[in-house]
Amino acid sequence: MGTMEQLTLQLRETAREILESKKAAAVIGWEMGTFWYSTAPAILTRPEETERLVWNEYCLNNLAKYLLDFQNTDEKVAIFARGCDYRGINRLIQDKQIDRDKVLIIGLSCPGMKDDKKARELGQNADIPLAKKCEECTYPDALAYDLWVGEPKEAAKPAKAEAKVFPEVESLEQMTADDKYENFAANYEKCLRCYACRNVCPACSCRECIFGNSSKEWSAKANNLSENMFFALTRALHVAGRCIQCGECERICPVNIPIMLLNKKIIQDIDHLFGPYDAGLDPEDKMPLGSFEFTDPEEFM
Amino acid sequence: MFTVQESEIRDLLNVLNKEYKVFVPAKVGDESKFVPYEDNVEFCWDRNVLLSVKDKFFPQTEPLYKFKTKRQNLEIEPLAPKDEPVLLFGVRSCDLQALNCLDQVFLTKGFVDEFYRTKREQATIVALGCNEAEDTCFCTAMGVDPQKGHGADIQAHWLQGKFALEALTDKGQKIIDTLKSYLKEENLEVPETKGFQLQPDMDGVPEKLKGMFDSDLWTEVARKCLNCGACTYICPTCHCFDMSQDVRGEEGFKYRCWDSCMFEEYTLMAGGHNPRPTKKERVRNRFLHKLCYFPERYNMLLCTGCGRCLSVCPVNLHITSIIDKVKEAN
Amino acid sequence: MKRVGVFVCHCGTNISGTVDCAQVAEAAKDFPNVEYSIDYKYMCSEPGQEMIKKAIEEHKLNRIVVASCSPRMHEPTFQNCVERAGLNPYYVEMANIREHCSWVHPNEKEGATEKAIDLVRMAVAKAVRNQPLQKTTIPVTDRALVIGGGIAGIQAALDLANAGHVVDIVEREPSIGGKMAQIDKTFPTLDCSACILTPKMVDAAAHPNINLLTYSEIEKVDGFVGNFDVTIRQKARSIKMDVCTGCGICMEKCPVKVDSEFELGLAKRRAIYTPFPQAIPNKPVIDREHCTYFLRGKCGICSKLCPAGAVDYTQQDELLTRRYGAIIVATGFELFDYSVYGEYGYGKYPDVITGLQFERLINASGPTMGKLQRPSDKKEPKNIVIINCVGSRDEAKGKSYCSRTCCMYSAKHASLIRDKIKDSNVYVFYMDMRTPGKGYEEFYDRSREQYGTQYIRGRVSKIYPLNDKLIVRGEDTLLSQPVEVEADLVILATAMVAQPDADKLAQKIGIGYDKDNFYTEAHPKLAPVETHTQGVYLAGACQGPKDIPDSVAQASAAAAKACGLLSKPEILTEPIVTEVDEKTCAGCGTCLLICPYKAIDLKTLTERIAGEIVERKVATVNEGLCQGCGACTVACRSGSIYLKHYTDEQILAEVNALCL
Amino acid sequence: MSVNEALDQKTPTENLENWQPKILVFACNWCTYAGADLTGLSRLQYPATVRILRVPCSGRVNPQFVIKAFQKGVDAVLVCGCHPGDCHYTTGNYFTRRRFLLMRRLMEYIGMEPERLQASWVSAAEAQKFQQLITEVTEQIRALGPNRKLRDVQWEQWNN
Repeated sequence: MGTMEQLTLQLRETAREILESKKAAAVIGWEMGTFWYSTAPAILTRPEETERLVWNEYCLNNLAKYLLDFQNTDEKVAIFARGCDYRGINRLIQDKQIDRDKVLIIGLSCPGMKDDKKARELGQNADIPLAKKCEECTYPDALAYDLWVGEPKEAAKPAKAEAKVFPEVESLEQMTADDKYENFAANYEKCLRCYACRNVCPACSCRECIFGNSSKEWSAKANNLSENMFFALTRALHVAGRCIQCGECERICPVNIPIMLLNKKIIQDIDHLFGPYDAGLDPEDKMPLGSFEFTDPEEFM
Repeated sequence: MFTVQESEIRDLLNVLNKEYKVFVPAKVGDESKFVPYEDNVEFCWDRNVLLSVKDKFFPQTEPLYKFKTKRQNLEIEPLAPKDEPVLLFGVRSCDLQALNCLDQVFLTKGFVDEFYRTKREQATIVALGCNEAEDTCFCTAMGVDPQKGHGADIQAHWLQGKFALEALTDKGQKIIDTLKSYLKEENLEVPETKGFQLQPDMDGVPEKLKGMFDSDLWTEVARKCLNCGACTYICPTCHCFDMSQDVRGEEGFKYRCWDSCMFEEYTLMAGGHNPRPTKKERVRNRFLHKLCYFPERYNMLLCTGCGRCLSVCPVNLHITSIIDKVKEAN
Repeated sequence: MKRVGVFVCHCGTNISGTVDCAQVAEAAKDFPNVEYSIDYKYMCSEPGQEMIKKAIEEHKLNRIVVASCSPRMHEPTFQNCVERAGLNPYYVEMANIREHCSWVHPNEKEGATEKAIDLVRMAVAKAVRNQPLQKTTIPVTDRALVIGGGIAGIQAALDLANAGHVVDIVEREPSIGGKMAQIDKTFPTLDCSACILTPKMVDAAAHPNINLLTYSEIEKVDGFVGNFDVTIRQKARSIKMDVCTGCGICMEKCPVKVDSEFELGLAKRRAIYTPFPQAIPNKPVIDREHCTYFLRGKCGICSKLCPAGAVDYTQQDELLTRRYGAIIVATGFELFDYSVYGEYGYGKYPDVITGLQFERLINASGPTMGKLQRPSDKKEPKNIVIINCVGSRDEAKGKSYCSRTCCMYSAKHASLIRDKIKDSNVYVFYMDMRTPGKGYEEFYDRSREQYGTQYIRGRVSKIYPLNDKLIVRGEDTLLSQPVEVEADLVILATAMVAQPDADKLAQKIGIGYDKDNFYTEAHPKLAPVETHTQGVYLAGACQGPKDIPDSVAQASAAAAKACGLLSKPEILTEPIVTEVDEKTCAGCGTCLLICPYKAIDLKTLTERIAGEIVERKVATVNEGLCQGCGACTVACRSGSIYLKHYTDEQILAEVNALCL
Repeated sequence: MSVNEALDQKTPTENLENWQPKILVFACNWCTYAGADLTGLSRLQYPATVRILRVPCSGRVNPQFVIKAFQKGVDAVLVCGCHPGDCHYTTGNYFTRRRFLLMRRLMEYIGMEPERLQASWVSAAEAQKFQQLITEVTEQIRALGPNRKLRDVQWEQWNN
């Protein structure tokens, strides 16, 4: 697509200018991967490296969490941000892991990325569908930015506040208890406990996770169905009210577990119980589980 | 060489299933792995399975012994390994070479791991040649012959709708003898495996790596790594493990479970010191172990080019590009 | 090495009646780390505690599990016992095998014993993981707050002030005095209520250590024992207190007449008023809801006429925040709203009045200057009926409890009427005459023999008007025959209930209240004037219906307790507070959002990580403010903030022990 | 260990005839624990299937304890605390309410029968309510039978 090639050049130009003028110590973007359908996050520190930057239909990785590697430097860091990266950045600001004035956000209008696994199967000239997370995307563009690459667009506004409903969650809810459990157990029977879903997630910002820490007696290192389910449910609870629906956990899971089914259920319940809430839009707003209302629904009288 | 029609492979496997517990490569949902053979199994012949046979010999979680403490005295009850003759049908050359690597670790240099050894001896392996490589495959670059499985009892090929079997050991020969009624003696020409997109040049890389401990290649390369354990848990040659116990009151089981050098806790010392504190050290360690330390100790690469880590790595940190970068580095 | 001692109590037969204590002790022997296990008749007794001390020395025990009653009752007892034996008190764990086991499963002996064993196993698992905790000290502000200026509040304030402590009394009404100020005579001595109360009111007003904050309410209570930061709303009186001389001219000339709350609707008061003549402070207040100046901006007579120029319409409510070491709640009671009773006329008959209204009618400074007359036609009543237990002891429409004082003040009313109107007939309908106090029975006898009150044992079924009389129909159960009285006046002895906003105040202070909104004492026998919130004490009817002698006694008890607290510059606090593991804390600040006491803050930590000097934010807990609720520990995903004595590991150990 | 093994596996330790439901109650020290004490003081009876675990506030109950309890073989978990507004720590139970409104729906969503995780406000004065609550929950769980979901069966597997 013409414009994406042009944008790539603009991207590189912007990045080079930033690094040369020392406006930021590093620029975070995407570069080509090993195959035509794969890109990789690129964390560049030298101007000449910016030639590696690319903007195509497979820039799938969420870049926000790489800002955590720059917590100890006091220089600025520039980052290319689609809607999901922007929400990831706000997530980390809300958890006080980075501060806004140390991040130089370069906004990009995201057309929605293609599914790299399907691309590998179908080949280069087939018609490749959008990635699942991009199909359901509600915020393709960053809501606020310092720079913008491509034709300027007025910043996207937060969506109309109404409680979200996810069809796959609804259909799962109709099943009988045993079927639901069978489905849930079948998914987490496969889990390898490689923790890729945790390490990619911008809502998981702990210094030391209870799952990587045998001194905490929460979980055993054994890989069995029960421990895997405890990990899955606990992580879902930990990112409750924090998940920005970037879908990365589900996308990169080596054994393709539909992790978002749990997160979407909690997002849907939060919207219906405590009022519509989109994580990562504004670091100042109250986290659903970090606050309460006297008028919260009452079921335990 | 003896052949059997692909359509009759199920009967052949049923015969074998009487004597051995037969595992076959199968598609299970979006993944593929070795599963016990049943009639409704959906075979996966066209490409290598995602989850290798590693966990058949070195399970992710394996109880080693049961213990009971009563005040000061301690009773230990070793757990007898289940003796269950197993037949793995359709193991690819890269996975067999990986098994060979595991053999070095678990069976040689004076350390014999009983649990691993019994499973290894009880296993009969039917290797399967690859007709076509996937885009992530690069076994030839790592010195592996896709058409000849190392240490297999029978070498099979999937050609023209038939399976050609060729005994490599007398155990293999005995099996072929028992299956005579299904087999037809004929010689098929084994084609060369085609479709390799990646050909990393390993020449001189292990020696060069010896001097590259302090190179800032590792800082550059490690920036994008998430430090998750996906590559290590999917890799057929990774063999690091940790010990833990499942305790109930004063009884418990001591078990072994996979661990990953990518996890921070892996090298966390008791006092809180961590010799590999950041992900740069961990990424460096992973590739040095595979391409330098292991060859130095067992003169054998700890990477067989199966390409699984290329397909699962979320950030495209591929060992092939590392090898290329090492070659380029001055 | 953890060496646990298990002590199973029989509690006489309270526990051993259902739970096989020997079997529990036997089973405990082979729990992990249990070195010694015994059962005994009374663990909390002297010999019982002695047994624990001896066992600690003999078997070198360093964890103690007592399976007996509720820890809410005897945890301090066993903690002190263990402390005397040289062991940290927090090595004690209790298994509640009485209230939660033997008393509730009398017919399931086998199940109860098995449950007791489970509970002991859980307690042992927790005890093994308990850490020694040291009590810390927090400063105590030497100032007390008394909420409520009735007799109980005044008495408590006087005792505290005389003990040398500064006291603030916060009273909602324009004057202190409370309900007692409305009463004419008091039983059993029949001496005049004002003669007992007003001197105390004057003492309270004059006492250098006592500040009166009348016409004020509690807005907010923060902090904790020794350091209660209380915000008090001083409602605008529209009068400059320091200038006003209390001459009363404004009260005469004010054109507005409204029902006087103090006179319970039997008389009027002006918009600018003092509730009653002996009010303290004896300075008026402008009722802004009815004063024409505030309603329509006209009039202003009182400010024109005031010789001292004390009237100031511009005054606004003031919020005052002060720190107190102790709080005594003495907010008193309210009368039951008898309009729910159709049989007594739904409160619509003017000549059916409450006991308190009768007190006003018969009171010399009351609306009728003490002349008893019917509110309807001002005539002197001849036949008077008093009905007891109106709203009390009535599950259906009233309160389930007995209000303790009605029998006595009905007898008092009967005696006063018979004494004032010689030829009057006084009938008292009662269910049971309850005269529990000293001289109470004799007082009741006198009202019957000497004053000739006619006591009818039975309920009144109906009252209905007939020309100017009230026909009172009831039944005399002793003679088992119906009774009908043509009454001129009916006095209802209505129940004592909690103040309508009692629950709101309790929630502000953080103290418990029961189903009738009376405040809950820590323990009826062990701690009758304390609450579960350390530093908050109770006095008077707000804790439950009681008469003046009991209220005064309780007020002095509460004052004594408060003195115990205020007399020390600092006190020991529960060390069950949270702590932060700075190594794993990421400084995300989620715990700050949760803490109701603002006890957590973020501080900057400088340390070397991988060779670099790095500054990062971590959470830090102010041990004084933290009350140990633990809500923050759940919000902390990495478990970096943990609650000592209730850590994740300790609770998980109990859960795991449950399922061994 | 396949999924149906987890499902159709009879409770390894107890057979079904004399099976007694094992119910864990998290009771907050100021209200429900005191309410349970009052139930005892008033000699009100309820089945001996319940084990009460004392916590300072219902706000201290981590939903992860609930999952752990089911892993270890508890048949039902009850989280009890003060009525909103009564909390001794003023706001503890408001957070409990939000956490367990979500947790109950999540557990039902993964297939846990809703009766197995319940929450209820029981004040220090509501002895009757506590008795009725425990009796009711016990009947519900007796009807449902032992819980096998989320159960950690590794111990039993390694044993035989």
